[in-house]
Amino acid sequence: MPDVENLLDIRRLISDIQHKKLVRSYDIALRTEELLEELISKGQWKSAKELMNLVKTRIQLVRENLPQEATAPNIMRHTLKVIREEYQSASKKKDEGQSLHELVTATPSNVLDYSDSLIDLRSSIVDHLTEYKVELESSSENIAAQALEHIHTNEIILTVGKSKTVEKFLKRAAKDRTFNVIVVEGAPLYDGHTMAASLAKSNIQTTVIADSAVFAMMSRVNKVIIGTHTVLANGGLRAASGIHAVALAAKHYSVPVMVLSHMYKFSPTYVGSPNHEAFNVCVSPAGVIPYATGPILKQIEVYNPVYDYVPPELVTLFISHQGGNSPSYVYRLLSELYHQDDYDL
Amino acid sequence: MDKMKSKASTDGSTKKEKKNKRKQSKDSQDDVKPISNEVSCEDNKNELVDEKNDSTKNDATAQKLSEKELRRLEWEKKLQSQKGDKEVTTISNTKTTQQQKQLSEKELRKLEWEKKLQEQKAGDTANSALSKAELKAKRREQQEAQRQAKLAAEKAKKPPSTTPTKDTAKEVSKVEKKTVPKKETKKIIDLHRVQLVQHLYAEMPQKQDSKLLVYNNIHPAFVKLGSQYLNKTILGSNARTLALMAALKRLIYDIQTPPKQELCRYLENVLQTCTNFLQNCRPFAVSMVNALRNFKLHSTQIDTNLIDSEKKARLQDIIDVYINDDIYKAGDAISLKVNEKISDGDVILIYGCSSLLKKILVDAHKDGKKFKVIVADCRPLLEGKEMLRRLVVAGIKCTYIFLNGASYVMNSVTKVLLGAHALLTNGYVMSRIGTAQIALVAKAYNKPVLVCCETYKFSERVQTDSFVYNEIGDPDLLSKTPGTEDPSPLSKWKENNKLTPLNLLYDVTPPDFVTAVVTEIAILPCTSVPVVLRINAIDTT
Amino acid sequence: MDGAKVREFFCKIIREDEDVSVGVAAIRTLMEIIKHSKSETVQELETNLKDGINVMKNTDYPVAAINSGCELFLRFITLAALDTRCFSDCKKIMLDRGHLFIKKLDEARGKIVRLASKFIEDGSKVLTHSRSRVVLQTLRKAHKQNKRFEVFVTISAPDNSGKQMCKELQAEGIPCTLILDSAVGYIMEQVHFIMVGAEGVVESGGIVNKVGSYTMAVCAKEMKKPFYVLTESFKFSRLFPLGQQDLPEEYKFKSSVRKSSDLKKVHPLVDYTPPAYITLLFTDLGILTPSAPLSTYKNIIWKSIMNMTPIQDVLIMDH
Amino acid sequence: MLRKESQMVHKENIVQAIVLTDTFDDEFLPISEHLPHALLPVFNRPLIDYTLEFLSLGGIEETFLFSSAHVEAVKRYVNKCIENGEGWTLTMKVNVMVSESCRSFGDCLRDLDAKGVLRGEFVLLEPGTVSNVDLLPLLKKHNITTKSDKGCAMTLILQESAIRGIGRCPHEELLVATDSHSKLLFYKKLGSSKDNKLEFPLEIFLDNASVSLHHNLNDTHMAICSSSVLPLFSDNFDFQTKDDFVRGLLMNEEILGSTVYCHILKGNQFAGSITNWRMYQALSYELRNNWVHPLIPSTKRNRKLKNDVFIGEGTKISETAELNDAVLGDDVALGKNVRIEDSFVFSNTKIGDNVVITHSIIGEHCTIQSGSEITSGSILENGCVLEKDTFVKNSLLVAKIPDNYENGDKLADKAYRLRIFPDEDDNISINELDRKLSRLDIGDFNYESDEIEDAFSDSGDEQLSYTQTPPPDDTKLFYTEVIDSLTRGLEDKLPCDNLILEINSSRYAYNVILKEVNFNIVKAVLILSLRQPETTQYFGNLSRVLTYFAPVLKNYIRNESAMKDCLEAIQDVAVSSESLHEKCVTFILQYFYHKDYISEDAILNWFSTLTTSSKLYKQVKPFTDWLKEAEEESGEEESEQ
Repeated sequence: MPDVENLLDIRRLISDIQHKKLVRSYDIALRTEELLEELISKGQWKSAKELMNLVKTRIQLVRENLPQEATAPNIMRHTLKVIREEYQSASKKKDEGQSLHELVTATPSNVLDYSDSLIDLRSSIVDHLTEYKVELESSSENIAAQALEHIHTNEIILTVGKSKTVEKFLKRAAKDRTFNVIVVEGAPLYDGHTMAASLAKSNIQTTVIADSAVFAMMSRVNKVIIGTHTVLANGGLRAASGIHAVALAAKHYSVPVMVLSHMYKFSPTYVGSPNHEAFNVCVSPAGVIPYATGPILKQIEVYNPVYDYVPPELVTLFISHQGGNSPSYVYRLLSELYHQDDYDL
Repeated sequence: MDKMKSKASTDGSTKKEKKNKRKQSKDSQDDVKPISNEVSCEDNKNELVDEKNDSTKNDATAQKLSEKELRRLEWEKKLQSQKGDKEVTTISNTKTTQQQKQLSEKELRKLEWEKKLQEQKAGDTANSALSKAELKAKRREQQEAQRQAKLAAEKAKKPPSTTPTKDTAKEVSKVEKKTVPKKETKKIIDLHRVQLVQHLYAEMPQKQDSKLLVYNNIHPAFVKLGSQYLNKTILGSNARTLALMAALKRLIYDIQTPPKQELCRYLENVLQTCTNFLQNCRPFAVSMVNALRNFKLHSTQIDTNLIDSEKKARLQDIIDVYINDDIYKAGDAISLKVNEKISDGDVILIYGCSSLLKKILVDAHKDGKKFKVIVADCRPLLEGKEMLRRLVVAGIKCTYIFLNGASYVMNSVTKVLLGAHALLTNGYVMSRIGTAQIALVAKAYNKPVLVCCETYKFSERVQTDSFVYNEIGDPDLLSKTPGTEDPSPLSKWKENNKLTPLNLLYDVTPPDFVTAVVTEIAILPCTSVPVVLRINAIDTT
Repeated sequence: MDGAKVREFFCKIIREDEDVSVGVAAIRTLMEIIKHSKSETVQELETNLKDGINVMKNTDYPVAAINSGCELFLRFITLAALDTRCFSDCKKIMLDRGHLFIKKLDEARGKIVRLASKFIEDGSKVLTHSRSRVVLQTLRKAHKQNKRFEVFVTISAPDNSGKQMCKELQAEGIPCTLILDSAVGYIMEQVHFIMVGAEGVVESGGIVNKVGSYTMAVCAKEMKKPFYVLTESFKFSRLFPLGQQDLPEEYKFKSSVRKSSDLKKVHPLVDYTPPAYITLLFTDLGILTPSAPLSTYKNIIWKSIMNMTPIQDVLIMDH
Repeated sequence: MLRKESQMVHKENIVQAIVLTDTFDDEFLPISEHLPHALLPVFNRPLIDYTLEFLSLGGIEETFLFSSAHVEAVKRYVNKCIENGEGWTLTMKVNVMVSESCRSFGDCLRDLDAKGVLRGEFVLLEPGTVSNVDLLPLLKKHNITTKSDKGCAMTLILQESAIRGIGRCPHEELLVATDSHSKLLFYKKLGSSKDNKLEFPLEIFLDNASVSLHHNLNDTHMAICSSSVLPLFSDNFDFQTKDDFVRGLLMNEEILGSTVYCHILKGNQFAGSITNWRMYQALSYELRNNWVHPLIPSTKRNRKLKNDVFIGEGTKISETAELNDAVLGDDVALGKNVRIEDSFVFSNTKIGDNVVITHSIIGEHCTIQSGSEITSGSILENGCVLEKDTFVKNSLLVAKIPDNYENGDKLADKAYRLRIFPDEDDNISINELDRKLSRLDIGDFNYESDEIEDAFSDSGDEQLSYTQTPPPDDTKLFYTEVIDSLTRGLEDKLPCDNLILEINSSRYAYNVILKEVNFNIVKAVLILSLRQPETTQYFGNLSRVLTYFAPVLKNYIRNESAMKDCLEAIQDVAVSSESLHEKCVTFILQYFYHKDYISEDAILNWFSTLTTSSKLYKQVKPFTDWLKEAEEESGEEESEQ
């Protein structure tokens, strides 16, 4: 790559993620946002077009190195949208949009290619981004704030594994209401244990069950509240492995499944099939069967998938900082968040 | 007699001596034919005595000593040796007293014994054979006394596992840890019960040892069995039933009907206490209940004026027949039926560990079918590992996943085979926790789900959720996380009474997840369980 | 340019050019009409065009496509008319817009193919219905990306267009099996997903397509197989059928048939597949999710009042 | 520029690592002739690349590549990477150090000491280490130990594994003893040494409250070193390898005043080292199966096909090719019906039609003409050319004429056999030992599977056993218990009837059927009595023991069937223990006969069951003959009377 220096920021971000210095999607989001601000305010670009190219190359880079990572690209996609908007408002030009009508009526004169440089573009974009940053920071707060709308007294809520957002959500609710939480331990990470411990600390009656007991317990559960890794364009989820089964069980007992998700988790990607390489990833089998098991390992295959694909019909509600939405509405949110052209980069 | 003497004399053997020795023995046999079997039965019962010292040899050889004296003498010997034994295994006073009690009642029994023998002596050689049999029995009794004492002593020392567990050391330490704060932990446990499952039987590790001690006068085989159930060394309904049957046989073999009592009647009482004891160790599996019922049913049908040994024989083969027909033959039949359904290139998903499934798959493999098996497994029991090993050993190509991975692999699966703990009248399948989930996922990908289950596991019970009847396993199993060095944050759950690990053992699978149930009778939909039950009911009566 | 001419021209296009969809053909014809029309005012022209459209509708080609295509085209014409003063250059504008329009349409298919071919994985089994150009090209593309996959095509009575589809695929060297329409249920178990084209996409997010699609979709739903629809956006039409009966006659029957009295006795050409059965719509505007299942009445009302299905979004943009 | 960046970022206490790039042995012949070990392709990616990525992920900030052979190649590669800005170059500074003079591991460290580039603790890697361990915690741990124990020089990092596990190389069988603070007390590479005897110095157990012995460990060839290590090497010139070093420190701890600790990797952490072809194979396997995740064979470079085949760019697989567990490099050309299993083919190699390659490694730019077969651990050097229908088995091939050339070594004018091990003969059949020690693990599962079999039948829980209770394993346990009690009895002269009681009780504990009981007890007794030192009065001892156990025997051998069991036991012992003294069998038989444990008829019946060919038969024959004629005689005598 010729301009290694320019891409250094993003590559550092990538390596940080790889080095597990950044783990929570929230941190990644903030970090990305800062990175972009940096880029926009300091980076050498003349026109919106150049800037967009800069961002796009970064997105590509992330895609190459971290195919599973969704947050960073989404943030950047959104930024692209911001840039477009700012540009349009700056240069009184309308986006040619998607509809045939506009395609046709568009005359060369008013086609906008983001090429011409505008004076106050930089500052305006930065302003816009800072707003966005505030939005990000307050996001999980806003989500938690809705807790009381969803949790009533003495109900039994089931959650899987560990999610900071869910934790916050439940704890907030626990301030004014008493209810029971069933935590599924979520093998092979068992981060459900940490979750349970912390919930119990803040005085929530917590029960820990193994993944196998989900179906058994589900008949008594009133709500399933989970976090997710990504929300896909069709309203499906890419969530921790095991959640598909949970969602199915919930469906069977028609228990509502609520997914807490920040805006930056909505990504405009579709999946062909759940086993798609790009979609799922198998990590070290050690979590499932210890290396010391011996010769038998040579003769068996062991899968330790990280994600599950949860089809949209199993999800009842998405709760983002803007409030609740049904899966069928996701495409709408997406078109608000990102620009059509930036969907697949 | 002279035989003995000559033997004593012979060491470096020259042919000459050998010759006349053989001659002597020969004619001795010739002229003392009638007593020959007495001789044999004599040194039978001497087994405890004669090694003691030469003196015993002498009185062994002293032909004319009456049986009675002999026995008394032997009895003293036994007492001595037992005392010796007592000293060897140093045990708490309670134990010794208990043992004494055993001994005393043993003495009683002995007396009955001798009476009986008297009568038999009166009888001709025909029942001397019988007396022999009973002598054997008696001997065994005595040894049990030993063993029970031993066993009790062991209990006193290290609580569970009369069977060698891999790390008794750890066990011990664990228990010691627990036994110290026994009182309050117990309280906490109660506090810690999830309301939903308050009513269920919960296994409490810290009570294990005490449990085994409250009962005495249980046949050792059952004591052992109990502990094996308790610490889950015997797991899975088939194995549990088989073990129970084995113990029962043992019991029948050893049992001594007190005078003016009918064997079956007496046996029933004894059995009752034993089963109570077992129940206390761990609730019965449906299969066990059925098996016992069957046994009782048939035992009542034995005509009462047979002599005990024959009754015993009858009882024994009631059990054998049952084991053979309802378990093994059934297994074979099922295996055949399923194998018709397994074809080359199949990918078969199974869950946990089931002897029946193992058998089926191995058979299929032997038939040269080319198929892959995916073993799904889940904490805390991780039975799947066992299954995996067995299949791999059998040379079947396997894949191993956790339950969470089920959705990931399900796409590639062609059939799902499941074992069952019991099949309920309303068509629900009761099985190891997690089975329902597998079935659920399979349904979602609409893959055929076959539940393999012998009809002797069918139950009249009706159940629609997993709470009404279930068991709760040791919660500590959940708080242990494998692999990681640092203890899981759960490990201190006892301190925080808001935090409760819940470890259910079974769940029920609704019939609409199950394509069919494979039984030895036929492949049928779950819903036709009651029909089968009817049939069984008819042909058993 | 009189009716006879129009029909003759229209049919000629379709006959000659394999790859042209009926819709495009119709639009071309309209262009032709504009070229040759002697009319002096926009109104006249429009009437001409309308006549032309009717003529085409009365040919035996699927009306759905013709309809939506022309509808769209006309709309632009009128728009064009607004922002010009003298008729001559208005006509000119119309023409070059027309060309641009057609160009876009041709590109559209390429876009769809690009999107859809990603969804065909190595070793997958695809089921398709009748003959659709987009599907055909998508499969071709995937084959070129040397993915190994297998295709099942329904013979799709009455016109047996499936046969041709099958031929074309085999020509490409794609392993392909022709199956009976009635065998859909049988085959469904083993296929991984379904890919069909569409003659028209309606506001609800459902599609109008060769009869049998509905059966297939329902079957797919039951067996939990994804049902993908590939279609250009010019096939979107302002129509909200509530069921099969609600479909306009002209969609369902050839004009010739329509004239003959009793329609009960006649087999329909198309059926309507509600959005609930469609997994994804691949269009040149990107991948769309058909709206949430329109199972409940309330839902329908809400949707139709607020124009909120993805399809409607697009359409609204256009008006 | 980049370098500067990374320097700027961290000024203080940089975490350093040393990577040696040369194995100072000929393990990797003949490939190592031309290809530096560091650049050995693993899934078409140089080995060193994995190592460096691991280091950067592990939190290392500065790495010294220390190489003495093929220096240029390594340098070139590293610089290339830095230019392309590979992932690891960001957070880690890499400098290549050269010293042609070094001839051993020890030399390198001495040289390093001289150069004095290292400050404080550092991580030391022998060549070819691949891992996913997070090093920082380990460094911290080491740090803490140094606080408590000033002398702590090194923390060895060992991987928990299993006997006969995948990545367990028989050449590197390791046995370690540690105390409760995981301080190393004893360290021995069993290697391929045949002797299965091992002696621990007694003081280990005398001096320490608790000692834990590990035999289930793999050496990862990683170590965390205090600054004192390098001086130690400089001071002691006899330290050639790390093992020397460790052994040296252990032996004269008080002199050098420094100690070694070890850390055992468990759970998700994995580490292994490619020290020979076998480990190369094993680690490829582990990489493929994500054991080293996040380090995985890059999908960019490889295409993964079904049944675990990886192929590089530009490699075409014809439909007829039959591939299994194979890794093919870039631009490999395959002919028709080629079969490749468990093998590695490096880049730009041409393989003709109907070629079979199993358990072998083919270097770059080789040409294998149609019909050839290459099997069982053969390794071809770069640029070898095999003529049509050549058959190669378990041998190393080089392109040029080797020094120790003997005629018959020539296969083609660009393929010669290379002899390293004198004992090596090409057309020997691969027997068990060779299989264990061959360069590549020549797959052979059955022995493992039965190993597993008893692995869990030993475990003694009859859970779910479909077999009749009592299951076989119980009798086994019973047997062992009997042995125990008898030995105890023998040692502290317990009265036999106690023994009998014990035996009986254990009999019921495992409720064993009578037959088994007799059989096992007799067997036990015999085994015990045969455990006598091979001295002159062997038989004396034997009979003494037997007489001691007489009561026991007498108690159990009571009727015909029992005698039969007894005899079977004898037979069993006789057959199983080869060491059994020639005359023993006859002796025992006689003894038993005279003591009238077993009757004459029983013996004869039993004897008739023996297969006439068997060794046992021959041994027993004379005795039985003698019996027979005795019989006759007695018969005569009677007639006389």
